[in-house]
Amino acid sequence: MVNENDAEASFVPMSSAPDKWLRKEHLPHIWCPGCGIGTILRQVIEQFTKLGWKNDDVVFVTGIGCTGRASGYVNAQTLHTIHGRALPTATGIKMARPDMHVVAMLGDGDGVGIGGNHFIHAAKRNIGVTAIVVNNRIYGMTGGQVSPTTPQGSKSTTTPYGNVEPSMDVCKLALGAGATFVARVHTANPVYVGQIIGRALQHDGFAVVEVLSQCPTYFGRFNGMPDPVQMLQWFKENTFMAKSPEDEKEGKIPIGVFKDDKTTPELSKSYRNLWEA
Amino acid sequence: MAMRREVYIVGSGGQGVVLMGALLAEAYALKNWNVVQTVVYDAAQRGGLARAEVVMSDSEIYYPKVRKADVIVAFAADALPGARPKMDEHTVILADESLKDKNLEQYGTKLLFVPFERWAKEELHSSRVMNMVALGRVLKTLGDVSIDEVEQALKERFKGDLFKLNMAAVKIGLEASEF
Amino acid sequence: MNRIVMGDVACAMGAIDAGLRFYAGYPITPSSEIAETLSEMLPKHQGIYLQMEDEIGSIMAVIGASYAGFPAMTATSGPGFSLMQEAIGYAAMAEIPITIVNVMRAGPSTGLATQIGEGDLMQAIWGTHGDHPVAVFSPGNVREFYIYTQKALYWAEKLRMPTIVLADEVVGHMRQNVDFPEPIVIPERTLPNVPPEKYLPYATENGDVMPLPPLGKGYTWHVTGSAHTENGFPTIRPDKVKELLDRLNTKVQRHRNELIEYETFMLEDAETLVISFASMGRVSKGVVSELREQGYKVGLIRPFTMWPFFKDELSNIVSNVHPKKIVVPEINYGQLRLLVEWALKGFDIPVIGVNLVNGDLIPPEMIEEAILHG
Amino acid sequence: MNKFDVSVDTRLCKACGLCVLVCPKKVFELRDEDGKSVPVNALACIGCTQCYQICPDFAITVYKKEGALA
Repeated sequence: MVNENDAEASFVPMSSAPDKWLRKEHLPHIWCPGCGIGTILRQVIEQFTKLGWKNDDVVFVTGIGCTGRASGYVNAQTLHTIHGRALPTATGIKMARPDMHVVAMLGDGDGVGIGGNHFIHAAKRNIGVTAIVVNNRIYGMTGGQVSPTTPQGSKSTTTPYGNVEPSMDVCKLALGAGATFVARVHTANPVYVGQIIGRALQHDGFAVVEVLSQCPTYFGRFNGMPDPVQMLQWFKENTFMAKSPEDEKEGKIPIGVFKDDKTTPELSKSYRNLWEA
Repeated sequence: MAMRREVYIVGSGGQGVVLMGALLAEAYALKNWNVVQTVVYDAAQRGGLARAEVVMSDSEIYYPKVRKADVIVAFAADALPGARPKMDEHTVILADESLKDKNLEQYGTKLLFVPFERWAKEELHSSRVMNMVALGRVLKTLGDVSIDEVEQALKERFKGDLFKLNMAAVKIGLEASEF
Repeated sequence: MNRIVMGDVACAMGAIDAGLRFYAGYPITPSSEIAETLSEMLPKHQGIYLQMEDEIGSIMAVIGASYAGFPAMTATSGPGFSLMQEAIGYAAMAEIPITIVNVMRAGPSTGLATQIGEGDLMQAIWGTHGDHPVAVFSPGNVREFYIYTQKALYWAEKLRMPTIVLADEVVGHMRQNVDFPEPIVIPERTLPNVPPEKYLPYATENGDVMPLPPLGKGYTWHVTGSAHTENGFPTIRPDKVKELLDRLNTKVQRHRNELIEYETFMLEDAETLVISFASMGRVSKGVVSELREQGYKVGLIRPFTMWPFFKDELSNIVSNVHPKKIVVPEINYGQLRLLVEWALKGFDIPVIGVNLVNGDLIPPEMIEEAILHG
Repeated sequence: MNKFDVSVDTRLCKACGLCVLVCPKKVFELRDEDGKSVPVNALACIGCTQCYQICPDFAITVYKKEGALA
């Protein structure tokens, strides 16, 4: 049935996020076909839009590596820093300007490898930074070497016989170090990724969202899942909703919000109490 | 001719070597002399070697360390061998009496044993202020600074009872007769 | 006002008087008193003190805070300075103003943690990979530590680059009575004279890089340590890369006349010229002064700016004074001497090093010996 | 009349096929020459935005008809 108002009707994009938050002139991005980083970045900017934040009130900080390139595509105050050092940079920014929304997007190498100590101390300080850790379980930018989160037994260009070392659990590390918001999600459910990132962005304190993400080019190809579709399928089949990263179920990976503590004071604000004294 | 005074203080960490040097410098600064204090200490905060060198001059001080000491104060003997190049026949060594068996005579300078620690303990019930007793004794030896000037220097650092205690200790050193 | 101040404390006071708002650091002898003093003073001046987990975290927090509009610095000693090198290169490339104070101690590695050395000169000038610009200032006494901390902060902001203060253990730890001069104040950030959509963060304005806008004023731009064009985004275009790196490397030279400072002392008729920096500069001045009193024709130059090096100025002085030899006392094995030899290439004048690294100042007698018989 | 529309920017699409995986209405097909996604069946779009949410390349836009009576 044709509506008589159709002459004035027009089709508009369902989301204004890309127009508002992407530096479209820099697309296409550098990531491989099927890489999960773009999906996660999409969810981040959707949340910026939902929260109604202004572009110049958001400081988006990255380190080095595949995830490090995310800052170049976000229409905000962006810093592409050096390897592993996004969090101390973000800490300095937040301390100087508590009114800014400071978001750090880290890879697994950036976050808990070379930058592991900064990660621990950002959590310990409860600095008001949202740390989105894109965990693709491999060093992608440098050609597929083992990372701190590569599962034991998995192949990489530097673990040709399978990874001998146990892998690191980003969420347990964050909890142990004192992060006040800790969650794990995966890219096979992008809307849930967005919901949790949205909560993390609004959290007043150090918030960690570990996003399990696919690297079909390296991790997938070396470990029997060269198609991103296979990797997403794997996430669906090998994860379960849990309350704690310690929860166990048939060797699967726990997913969910593990901590949401709103009582611990945030550092950039509590430091300013010294100013009044 | 420019006047230059050089004092070298050696002891262990925790004996107040650095503070003593600082107050000596401050007392001279109140007379409008130029003063420089440098320190050398071990990694250990307590018990390790500590040295303070204080140079005071009525003209500009270029070399900030002691070249030939007018006075060496020794609370411990360990650092003295290293200080030998900074001594000459005019150097007065004021050593705590506890160092009597350390063969300090070998340095061949004017050597005096003074009971810094014992006086501090006996008269003020605080061996901690032995450095202030020594400060008084050094000022007496050098003879440039009046008691009022030391008092002013101490007042800028200490308040209340702490000032009284430290000032009393300095007086013990300043008023000590030769023995 | 005449008061007794420790060098490290004077550095902190200088920074505060210049308008410092942020310090992040990691304790290391002999610089820790700077951190201790600033941890007390900064909150009283609406500023932030952070003790970070290491030196890399410290300098990155400083970069972050400076980017966010707070004049910022850190202080360290040799081992921490080495850790900071990569980030110094980042600040140079990203053109974010920061100041690093290095209170030098002796020897490589842990060396002599509590004693003087002057072996970080080359590292201060050429420490990071890939060839970058810095300005390096070196104080020789407590008053100069106050002054050159301020100058370093000032020039960092003015030229949007890392600047370094190269002090040493004796300068840092000595207490001296001192009369501070009027402070040099860090310039405030102002909005660019173009609207946000026209703003190119790495374009030039009168030959210098555009001013950094304060955050939250509509200007959103990208900062990267990768080679980039005027708009801040990475590029591998050879012409654009060359343009950027040429500009970074010439901006220090373009301001060399304002940056270069040195002191000359009794140069007239000098047959021997002594050139010395940091604490040894001060010691050497004493030796020259004494020898002049004894009738020897000896003069001194004490550089305060170690980079850009006062190459032309030195060469002019030598052309006018005609010294028969040059003596360079320094607590390392000849780093300043190399620069002097480079500056005086073409002059047939022997350059004699006086070098001793044992944790102490080089004794005046050794310098005297080199001047009279070297 | 359909209330939704969907487009793929082939300049941005990298032919990963994730939109094909998530679309409940089989809107997309990967074209033969380069494997890039084409919304061959855009009329079937129900506006669930799953393709948009997952597309890692910012290539997909889902449109809603505005101004028309529901």
